[in-house]
Amino acid sequence: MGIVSKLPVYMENVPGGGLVTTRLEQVLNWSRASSLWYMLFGLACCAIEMMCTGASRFDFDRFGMIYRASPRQSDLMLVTGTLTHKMAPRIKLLYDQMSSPKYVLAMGGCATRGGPFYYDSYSVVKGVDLIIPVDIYVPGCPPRPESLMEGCMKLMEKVKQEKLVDWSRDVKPE
Amino acid sequence: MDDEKYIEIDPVTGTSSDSGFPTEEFMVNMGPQHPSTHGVCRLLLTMDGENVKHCQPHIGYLHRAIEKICENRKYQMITPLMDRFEYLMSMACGWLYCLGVERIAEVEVPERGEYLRVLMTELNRIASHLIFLATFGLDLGAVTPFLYGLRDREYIVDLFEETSGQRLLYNYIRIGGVAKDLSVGFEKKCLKFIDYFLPIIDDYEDLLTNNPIFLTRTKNVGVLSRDLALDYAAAGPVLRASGIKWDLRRDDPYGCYDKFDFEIPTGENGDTWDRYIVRIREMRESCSIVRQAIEGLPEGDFKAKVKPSFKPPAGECYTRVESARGEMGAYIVSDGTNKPTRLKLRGASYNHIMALPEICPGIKIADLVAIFASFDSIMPEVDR
Amino acid sequence: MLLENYGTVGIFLVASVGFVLITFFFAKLIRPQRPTDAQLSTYECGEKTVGPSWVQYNVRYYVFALLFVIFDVEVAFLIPWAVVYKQLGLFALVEMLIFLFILIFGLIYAWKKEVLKWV
Amino acid sequence: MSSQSDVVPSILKAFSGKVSELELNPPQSAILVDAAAIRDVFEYLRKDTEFKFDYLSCLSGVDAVEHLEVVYHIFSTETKCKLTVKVKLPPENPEIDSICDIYKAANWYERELSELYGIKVNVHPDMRLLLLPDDWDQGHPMRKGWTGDDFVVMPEK
Repeated sequence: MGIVSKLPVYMENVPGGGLVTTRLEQVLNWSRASSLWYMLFGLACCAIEMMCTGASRFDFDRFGMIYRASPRQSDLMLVTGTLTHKMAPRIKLLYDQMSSPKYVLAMGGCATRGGPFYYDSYSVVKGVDLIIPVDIYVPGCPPRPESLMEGCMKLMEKVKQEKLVDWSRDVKPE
Repeated sequence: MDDEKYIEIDPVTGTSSDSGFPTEEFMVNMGPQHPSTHGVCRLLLTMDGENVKHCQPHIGYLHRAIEKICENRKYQMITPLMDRFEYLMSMACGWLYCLGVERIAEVEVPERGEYLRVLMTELNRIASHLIFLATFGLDLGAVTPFLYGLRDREYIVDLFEETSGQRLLYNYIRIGGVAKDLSVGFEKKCLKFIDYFLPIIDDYEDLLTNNPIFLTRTKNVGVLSRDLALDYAAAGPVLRASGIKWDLRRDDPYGCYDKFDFEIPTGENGDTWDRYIVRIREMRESCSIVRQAIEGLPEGDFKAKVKPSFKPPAGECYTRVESARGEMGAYIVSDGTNKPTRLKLRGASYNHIMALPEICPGIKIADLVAIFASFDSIMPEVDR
Repeated sequence: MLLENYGTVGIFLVASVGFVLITFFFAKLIRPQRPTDAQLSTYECGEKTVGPSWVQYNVRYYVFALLFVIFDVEVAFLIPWAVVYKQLGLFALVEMLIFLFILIFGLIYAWKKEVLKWV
Repeated sequence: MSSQSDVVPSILKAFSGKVSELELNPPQSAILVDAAAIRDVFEYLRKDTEFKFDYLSCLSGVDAVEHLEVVYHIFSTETKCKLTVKVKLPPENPEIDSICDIYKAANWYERELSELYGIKVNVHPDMRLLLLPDDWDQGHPMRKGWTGDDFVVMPEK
């Protein structure tokens, strides 16, 4: 949030300045929430359900969510499937290469807490949140397209309540 | 420089061999996150310009250690895990595992159970070939097959949801038979789908099969010769496209496939187009098998009685099932306790990706995408 | 009379340049600035890059691009001529044909030199 | 069409000392081969015998606590015959010869065998880690008594 994030500080002492910042926040958040481009990133079975959600019957495009192949142009990382130890550093790199504001939706039991592979498996990471910060968890194995869409709607509500300073420069990048 | 030819281009490798410009190679990762690797497979390509000189597959990004997990699970608890072994054809995985356990424990599956298994696996084969059509078209740049394929797959997924309650991982085939009987009116809906679907396959054929762009992109691209296919133990449509008439449903019969008559489509010279056309024809065969299964469905119960404390005698057995991608094998070793001591799973895509470096030298990277898509290999059966 | 026409061209120029600058500046104003060193690394399907990428390509890519530029500029010259060739009469037609002929001769030369052969 | 039943006798005749018949629960034709003779047996199975086993379907390692087993399942596409070939190996530093020049399909299976079971495969063209992460240093996970960090065993109910 280049200069805009400093706006609320100046606007405080201007009478009626708070109104301007909240209006601006709402406009920015509305534009971000209604065009969450997700990164094409299928790990396992949930990727097939994500494909069906992206296809004509359940149609992600109604939410303005188009799949982008590269992390540079995507705002949302849909982690669909089982994360293994060999894939973990790659996911961390991909997450860093996305430009902020960026969000993560962990789809399915495997991405949330290891799912059916929690016990007895030597190579599964028990949850994606051990690697990258996750905003929304969608339960199910694989979750139905409707529950994936409900997860995305919850994410849109979360994006709409963000403040201008949330993404400002002085927050130390982890 | 001889004046007659300005640049002498070596046809095979595409590099200019005259002394003036020796070209250097560079390495590119067609890596884990790539739209056309259908999952997380990494191909480390040594490139010269746009021609691939050498391809080195790296797998293991989806290695979930299913075999280690199954060594600590009771026999009935393994069937849901089996669906995750190959999630596009999970009926066949369940059948593969139950077939092995039934052979070891001599469990007799009733007639209706066998018919339901054939019916559901053939429907699942159509759904899996539709996903192949979708991703194959998308990789070659045609978006319409993607939308058509997934739209028609939703009909089949509704049928599965009715019988097993799940869209993708059904856990429907259990030891001794199937989980539930068909719901009321399932036969009518299934026949209605088949009547709707057969002309739709002709639409797909009009869209792609004789499309000149599609032909130049796929005709004799990535030829897998007969002996190479056999040497790498390729299976299923990839083997049949190379001209070898080998289908487990006919040559190593299991279940009640001998009661159905269907013919096995094969290709001639094993290129990408043959692998595509073999799958399209297989969809038609599966439709006729589904119709025969519905019409000949016998009465009676659908599952043999299996006690919850099920303990098969000590023994071992290797069973093979014809899945959409090829021959799936399960080697089950039991030592009399209620847990298998070893469950080795073999997927067909494992061998297809092993054979990829043999085809790669000299092709363009766009052809590599087409070849990889024509193998229709997905990562769970490679990494297990 | 001539001056006003340049007025519209001027306004059109200012509007187009202004539009480009505003969109960039506005985006720079809004987007968060959180550059991490991983973010600036090259993206290669989630992997770290292997080997140098500043290598000597095959020369045919450059030659093909050069030929494209030549014929693209040729078309750029054709367009204003094509708009008014009716009023210009026969003389302009012959002149343009000569221009086209020279370039087609260049194309045949390149073809015979096998520059266009793409393997 | 040579039937399935006389596959094993012909092999026993050819390799009298080093091969022995195996009885398994669902009756199937299976032979036990000593580790040293594995290459000649497969050379023979692939080329000389009239059954022409040209399809190596599966190669799996089995950890039967007191010894390790390597099990090959080979089939023939012409004569539709099946054969299970087993090799017993000692649990400490097991070793076996690679057959990936006879059957190209065995390449990755042997790599997997060596990383998951610790069975050293000699003369293998490129022995790298296949399924495990590159920085894996916790031994061979498929062995029976193996435990590693964050390896959670399912509690018995």
